[in-house]
Amino acid sequence: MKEIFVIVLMAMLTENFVLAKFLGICPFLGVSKKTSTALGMSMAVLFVMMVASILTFLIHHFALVPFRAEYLQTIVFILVIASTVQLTEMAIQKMSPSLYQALGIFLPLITTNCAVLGLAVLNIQNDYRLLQVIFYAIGASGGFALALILFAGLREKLELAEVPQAFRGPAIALVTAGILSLAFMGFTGLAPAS
Amino acid sequence: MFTNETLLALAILGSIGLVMSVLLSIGKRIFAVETDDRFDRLMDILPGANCGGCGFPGCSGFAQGLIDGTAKPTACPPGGPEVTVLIGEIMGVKLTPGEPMVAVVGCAGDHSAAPPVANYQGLRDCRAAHAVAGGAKSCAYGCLGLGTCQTACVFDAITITDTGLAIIDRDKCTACGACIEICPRQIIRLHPKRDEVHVLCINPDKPKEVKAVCTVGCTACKLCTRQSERLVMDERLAVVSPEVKADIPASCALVCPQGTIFDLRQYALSDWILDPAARRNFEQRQEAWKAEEKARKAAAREKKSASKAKPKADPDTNTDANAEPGTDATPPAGGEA
Amino acid sequence: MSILTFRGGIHPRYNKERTAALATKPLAAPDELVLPLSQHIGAPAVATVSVGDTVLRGQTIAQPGGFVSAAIHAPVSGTVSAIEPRPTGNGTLGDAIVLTNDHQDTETSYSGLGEDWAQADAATLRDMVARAGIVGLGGAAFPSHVKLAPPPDRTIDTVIINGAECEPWLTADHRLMLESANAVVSGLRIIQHILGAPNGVIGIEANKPDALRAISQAATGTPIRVVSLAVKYPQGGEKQLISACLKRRVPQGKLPMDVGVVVHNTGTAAAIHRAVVDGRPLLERIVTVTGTAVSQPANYWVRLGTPVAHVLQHCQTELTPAGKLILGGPMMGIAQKHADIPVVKSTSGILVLQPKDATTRPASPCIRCGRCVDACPMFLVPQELGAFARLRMIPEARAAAALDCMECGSCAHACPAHIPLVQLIRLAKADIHAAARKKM
Amino acid sequence: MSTPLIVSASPHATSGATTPKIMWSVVLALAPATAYAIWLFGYPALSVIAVTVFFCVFFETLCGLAMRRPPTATDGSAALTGLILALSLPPGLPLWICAVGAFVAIVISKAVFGGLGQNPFNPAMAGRVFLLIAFPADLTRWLVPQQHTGDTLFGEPVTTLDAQGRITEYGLTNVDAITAATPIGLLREKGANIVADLPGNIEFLLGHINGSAGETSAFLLLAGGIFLLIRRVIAWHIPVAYLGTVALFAAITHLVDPSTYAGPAFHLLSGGVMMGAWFIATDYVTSPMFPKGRILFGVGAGILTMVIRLWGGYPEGVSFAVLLMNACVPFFNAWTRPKPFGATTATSGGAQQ
Repeated sequence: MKEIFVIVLMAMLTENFVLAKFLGICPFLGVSKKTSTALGMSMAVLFVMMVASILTFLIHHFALVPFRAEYLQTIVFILVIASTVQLTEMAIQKMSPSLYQALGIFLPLITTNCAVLGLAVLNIQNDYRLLQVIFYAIGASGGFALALILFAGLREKLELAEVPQAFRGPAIALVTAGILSLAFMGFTGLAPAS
Repeated sequence: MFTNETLLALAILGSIGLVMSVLLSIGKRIFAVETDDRFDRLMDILPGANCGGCGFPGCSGFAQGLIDGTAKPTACPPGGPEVTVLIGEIMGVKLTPGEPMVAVVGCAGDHSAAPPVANYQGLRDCRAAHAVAGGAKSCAYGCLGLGTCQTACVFDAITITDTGLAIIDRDKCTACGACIEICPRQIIRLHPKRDEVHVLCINPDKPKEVKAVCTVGCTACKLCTRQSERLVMDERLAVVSPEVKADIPASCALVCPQGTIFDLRQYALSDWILDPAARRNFEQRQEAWKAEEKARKAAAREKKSASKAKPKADPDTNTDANAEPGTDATPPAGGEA
Repeated sequence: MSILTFRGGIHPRYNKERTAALATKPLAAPDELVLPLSQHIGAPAVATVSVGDTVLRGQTIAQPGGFVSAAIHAPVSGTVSAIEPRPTGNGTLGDAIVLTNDHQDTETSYSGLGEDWAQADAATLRDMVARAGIVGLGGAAFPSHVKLAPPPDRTIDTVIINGAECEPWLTADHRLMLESANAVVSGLRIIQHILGAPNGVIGIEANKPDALRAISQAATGTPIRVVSLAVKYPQGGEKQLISACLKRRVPQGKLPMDVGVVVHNTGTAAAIHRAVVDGRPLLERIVTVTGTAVSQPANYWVRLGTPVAHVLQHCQTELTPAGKLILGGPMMGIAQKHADIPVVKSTSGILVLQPKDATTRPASPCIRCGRCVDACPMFLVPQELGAFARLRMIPEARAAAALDCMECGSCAHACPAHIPLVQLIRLAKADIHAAARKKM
Repeated sequence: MSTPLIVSASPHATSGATTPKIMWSVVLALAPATAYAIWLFGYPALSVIAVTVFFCVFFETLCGLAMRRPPTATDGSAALTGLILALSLPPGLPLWICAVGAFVAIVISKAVFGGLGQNPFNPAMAGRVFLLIAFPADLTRWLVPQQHTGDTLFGEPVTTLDAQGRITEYGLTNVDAITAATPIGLLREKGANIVADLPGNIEFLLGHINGSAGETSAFLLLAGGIFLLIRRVIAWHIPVAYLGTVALFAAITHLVDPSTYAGPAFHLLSGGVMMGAWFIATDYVTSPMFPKGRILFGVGAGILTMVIRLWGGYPEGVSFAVLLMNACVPFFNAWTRPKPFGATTATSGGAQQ
């Protein structure tokens, strides 16, 4: 139980995928202009991370390992992730066209979101069991959501700020992300990777 | 050569791919959505300036409005005739683009011509200043020069002169109407782009009152209306009539005693407003033209008296004698002497 | 007597002591009076006289131009010298009747109901108020008879007389309550009678103890409740006054009558008394002339239509260069370009400030201190509304309830960065209205 | 009327409060604690404070010129940022590091966002956290208070510099025992049992302890904070919520396990909590605008401070807690917006859920 807690805490805070591991920066910058969109993106990433990490875990252990084909890891994982993203995309387009509009290109780009692939790979590297994989995915996507939504809130506030022309857009977003990342360093040591 | 290894890899990849593609095709069935590709095609051709000239919030709103049938297909001013034709192609209708227009600020009363009578302090915004005692100018119609139209213009077509006047660049203006809508003085109006002469005043007050507040205001002397049928009187204001189609002679501007009428064939607008040399040049030309006119008239009179025709009043001294038919019934208190 | 109040608001420097103790003096009528046809909210009045006509003091010279409109009467006897556009207090020209004073003050005859007004029915009394051309004298200038005619589905149980006079500097209502306490109380009772409202309340800020005493004395023997209000701006705001006196909250976008209340100003109540009891129309009002540039501050009974320049002349006040001339109080009054404007029905004060008090400090960046939020008596977020206005974020401004702002100026007064919040919010409101029009 | 009158929109009166007045009164409130720190640590403290403040004002001026905005250097905001940053740094810190901190605080975390009022994060804390992560060794090397033998202000010289510009004299705690320097650091290392060996609460209150310049005298900081409270420069919500949460958190953990966790008095009086609660978390720009939001902010900062103190990798959590809470401010503002007068639902605006 404590181990699960540590995994979630670590994935969310101390080793936050976005702010400490710097994975998934593309959607972090791309869909953080509004909190509502950020929330939608977080949900999409949560879903993809959950499904992809379970699928990749199963495929790794029941298809790749038995055939000693671990070298296929990357390509197979990307295949699985891409398919999951495609499914998510279709589902979102059907269920929430406005969210689909708002996410735009960043929805299919979850395919190449290194946070998702990173999670799948880390699952295997860390030698997690299925339960751990599930909670690691929850923690990682929770951390992604936390960073994305906090960041979106800040960016909405920045909309009203008189940012100098030269720093408008991605520049100021990256500065903000940097300071947010500094702040997240405060969680260092909270959940020592056991 | 295929090794077992390669075959195995292909088999694994292939089978996973197969499973996924089956899943995806099932998903495609479940989540099938109809899309209208006209939206994307419209977005491709629209200017993307999001100026709001069509009355919709941004180009995407306009595109949606076109598809829904709530938007007028000819309503995109910045797109011009080309875009209108393209919209017609996409929407499957034949469209004839309207006459190209341009926005003109109807005021030439800068700080020197219509000096401020109060010291306005507060928000640098014409709408705000207008709401405070009608702005700092004595003229209740003149340009306040705080640049609200400039901020509203997404095409960067408006500049505010140091002398407190907005001027619009004809080449950049797309007639989207954003400035017209935001100007609290309703001083900016659309004119056909082919018009080369503009009356730079909208003050409809009595000549005495206009003269009291501004040196370049229209005093309703009607001299210009006798130079061309394009210039007509709207109450106490000379305007270029959009209905009549005829060239406007240069004399329309030259005859104006106030210098209210601007002729862009002679001067650039910024020079006309800012450059004292342009004004001096105008005055010289005005003098020359007057002398010429006098000489011409004298010649005509001589010719007439020679053929013993009835004497005719000099139009320069009697302004009310020859008003255009159909103009204001109440003549101004006093014409230019 | 407990002191009642509302939430939010500010404590500006009141500066009332200069004129609070000065008895109201009648001001000599000028040679020429300018009576704008639109001195009230609603349709402009329609002139019933023409140039050259001789008029008597008290004679109707303009009829209401609609239901929400008010009649205008000649404050002096003389002749109509012109009906033409003249400068008005909002900086534009407006049609006005110009009277040349014959200095005879020949009056028409008035017929009031005397003290027997209680015998008359509501419609008769309301008509008398309408014919007297009475509008809200606190500054809003809303025709009073309209407020006395609520739709039949609204029951009014309470009438509040606003004697808060929370605008700094002004003492017109204060003097009126001292000098015409009986008229105010009687006016309230007439209003109650017209509306069939059993409860009457007179709210007075606690910084006017003499007025509280005078009104309490005048109200003895009546069921009228005189309440002492905390000294806070905008205590006299309609919704704030109702909240303080009755603990009732007027719902967003609704009117006081929706919670069974009607609020009138003390001056209005006294004018209604005179209209009903004496049959006298609204010809003059109390105007406080004060400010740092006024050497002889005073409270005057001023004939409507008297040019401000004439009033200032009597107070030996020069408009100093770079000073400021304000019609009304410092919080909601309107700055003027010149003094060639007439005193109208809503002019409660003429404030002339010296340059050092008049200069607006340049705005600096907002530091999000939240003082505007604490000050706003409508519980809005002025800082944010200002940002929305600046960036023309119209739907956001509407969602943030910009239209609820009553422009009391508390936020701008409190702002340490001197951001012209009221001006910004006005822009936001104009934008919202424009967007709504566009949609229709 | 030949002389133009001023016309402007209503209101025509102001409260007299100005941004510079507010900023300088906060500086004034910090003055006693600053003076005490200088008395306590001597030149090292003075030089850190002077250099940091100077560079903050310098960078502010520079940025104002670069952005062509009206000068803001004299409004006191930059000086205040500098003072708070300096007070959160260890005395004796190499001065070039102070300048770097000032650069991060003023340029990176404030000016690029548009200057005063636009920055989402507390500039002083961003500067400090940056230094802490970039120069961990320097930022956790603490001076012990100087010995005041005579009646001179700067007692005995407590420091000298070696060839590398490092402080070598006594008074410098052993580099190996970096985290053991401050009472909080000691606590982390050895558990609450050492509390008894630490200076008593009175010493904490008076501040005769080692630590950051501004962390020393809880009493003087408290007095400054109460001064601001009385002057209505700050509202009570954040400090009370912050300190209350820290006290409650400490009390509960102390009750659960007295041998590991120190009590509320220790946590309130040691480290940067007093400074943070009164002077840092209350920064207008980066804290919520509404009372309820301010309480949430204070509670959140209190919890994070204690979590980082008790279980985190850094000995002190105030700066991280403040920065993390800064990031939440848009949400606190969105959740705790006042309902307009007579409205049934809250307005929306800014960050939405």
